[in-house]
Amino acid sequence: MENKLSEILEALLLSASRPISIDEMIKVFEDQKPTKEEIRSALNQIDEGCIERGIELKRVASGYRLQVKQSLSNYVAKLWEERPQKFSKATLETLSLIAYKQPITRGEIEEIRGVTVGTQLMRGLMERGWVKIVGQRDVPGRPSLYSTTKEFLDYFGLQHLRELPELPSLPDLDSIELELPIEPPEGNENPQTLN
Amino acid sequence: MENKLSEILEALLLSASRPISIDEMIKVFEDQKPTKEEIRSALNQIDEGCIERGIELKRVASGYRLQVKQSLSNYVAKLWEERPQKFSKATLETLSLIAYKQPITRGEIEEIRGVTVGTQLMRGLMERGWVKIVGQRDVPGRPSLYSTTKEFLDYFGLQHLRELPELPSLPDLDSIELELPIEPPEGNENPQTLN
Amino acid sequence: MVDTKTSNPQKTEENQIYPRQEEMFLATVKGKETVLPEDLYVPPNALEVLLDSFAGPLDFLLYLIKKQNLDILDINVAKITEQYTSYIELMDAMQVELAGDYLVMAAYLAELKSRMLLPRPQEETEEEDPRAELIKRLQEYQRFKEAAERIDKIPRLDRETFAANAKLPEFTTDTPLIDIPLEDLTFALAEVMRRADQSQAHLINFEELSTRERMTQILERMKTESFIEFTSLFIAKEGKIGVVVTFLAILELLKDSLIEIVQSEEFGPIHIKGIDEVH
Repeated sequence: MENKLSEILEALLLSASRPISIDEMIKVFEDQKPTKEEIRSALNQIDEGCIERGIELKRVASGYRLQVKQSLSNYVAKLWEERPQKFSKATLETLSLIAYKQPITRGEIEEIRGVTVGTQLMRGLMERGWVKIVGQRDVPGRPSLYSTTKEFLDYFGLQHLRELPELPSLPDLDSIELELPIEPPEGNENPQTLN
Repeated sequence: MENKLSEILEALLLSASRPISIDEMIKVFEDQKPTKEEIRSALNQIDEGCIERGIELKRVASGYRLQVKQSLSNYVAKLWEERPQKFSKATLETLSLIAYKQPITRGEIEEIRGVTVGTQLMRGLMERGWVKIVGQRDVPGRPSLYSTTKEFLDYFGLQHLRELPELPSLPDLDSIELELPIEPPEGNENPQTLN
Repeated sequence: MVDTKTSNPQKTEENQIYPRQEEMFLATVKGKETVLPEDLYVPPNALEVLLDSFAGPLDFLLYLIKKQNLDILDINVAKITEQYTSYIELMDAMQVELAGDYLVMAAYLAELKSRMLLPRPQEETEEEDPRAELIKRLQEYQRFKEAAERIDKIPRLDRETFAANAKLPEFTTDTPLIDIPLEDLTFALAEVMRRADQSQAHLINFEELSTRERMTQILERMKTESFIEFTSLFIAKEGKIGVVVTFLAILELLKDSLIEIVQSEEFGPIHIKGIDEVH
């Protein structure tokens, strides 16, 4: 193998914005697939190398991830404060599509918006805590499905998604509503606690 | 200082999801601000440490970023969920006209391309942050002048406009000039000052 | 260029200057057969993808010139004009909606052709070659067409270059967040939908948001429990509507192939599970 296993794994861990399982790591290799043990030992190597670095390897339920050391959080927070908190039209549109159409993939968002959605934009929404990955669509490429979070609802002072404002009338809305099987009436005396 | 400078900088680079400049790095420190030289030497240290790692330090237009080593990108691409959207010919041609001939108006782009440039296309380029309006040409209608941004260079991993691939020269220009009278198209002939 | 999308034997044509193409039956339009003009080298199946594969009339002209193996400097305006117009006519006959730019170019070429036909004083022939402008335009366009192709090859973010990011540590900032009024979110979506509607490509069904919310909740639960008993998804205190919402959410997830419904034995408990557990 030309590249060291630990190098490849570090590249994988730092390029995905979610934890990666050992199975997923193995899948990336075409031939000469490493064994689980080899992966584990390479992960150990990465872990040891982190002592002198700003990051550390963490094992979580769905796999491994590299994260910035908690002891450095002050610096990161500062960087965050310096960063202008601007919400572009693109961000708002993306956020609204996720809110109203969740769970939705990035590709689907792009298709509707007609423009590409940058990784940075998606990461921004996730770092902000408003959007999270809830699964992967079972199609080639296994694209991540995005949904809004509780923090998103909190921020906008909502308890439930259904409290989002109704969309301004769209030409097709009426016909669509006819197709909907059941429309729970608002203000029903049997309030749904969907939480 | 408790934490090594290089550790802190690595943490910043890996948490920003955008390139960061040396000035931004310095701002993060409250007291005992490191000098630019100290920052540079710590960045060098990170860079050297990358030899055995899956990532590399890259300098782009708006600062530094850590990125997956080019040689490992095919592993990462496999993990990547969705194929990145391809740019249409129209987008690429418009983008390259703006890049090489900036500042340029939409009318001038249309003249060279021989097609109407859709509002959607320009909007998409601006939304991605690759193109911005830098002024108005002082002619009737005061059309907007477009230029590329630092983010555009960042996206393509460049520091300066002059690193763009060379613009193909007009083939056989001399021989045509002998044969044909050349009418200088408005202000198009003067050499571009690419920063 | 369009080569990937066309299957005609272009390679054999490429070396000939004026290859002749058999007349081809294309389609029946308005009751009469449409045929491809003899010297039009555009493969018939390229017609449908024309608007997608060419960046505009100049791009298309360059293609025609290249097909004739000619240098831009040697173009025969009359010939090119004929080809170009027959192509445009064909598109018209096939009721392919043509961008106005192609028609503008057709008019321009026709005018050029007629100027070429006008007798010119001999000594000024060179000076007044009406082709000059067209040639300049083609050359200028070609430069940027090539530049665009070169730019397309530069390694770019998310395609060849992947930025490295680690998970952020926990932290709080005291920077006040910018307020986004809730309506802005709705307006933003309305705006997207309006645009999507204009390009008439998508029709979005707006299911009840509570169903969407429930879908998200089920997916979340499946992150920790990969196997969930069907009945445990229903919460009695939510009442009938809660049951319906949950049921709709399950159907929706099933439709999207995000879950599977399994039953290990007849009349046994029904379980839902993820399609592919990554663990």
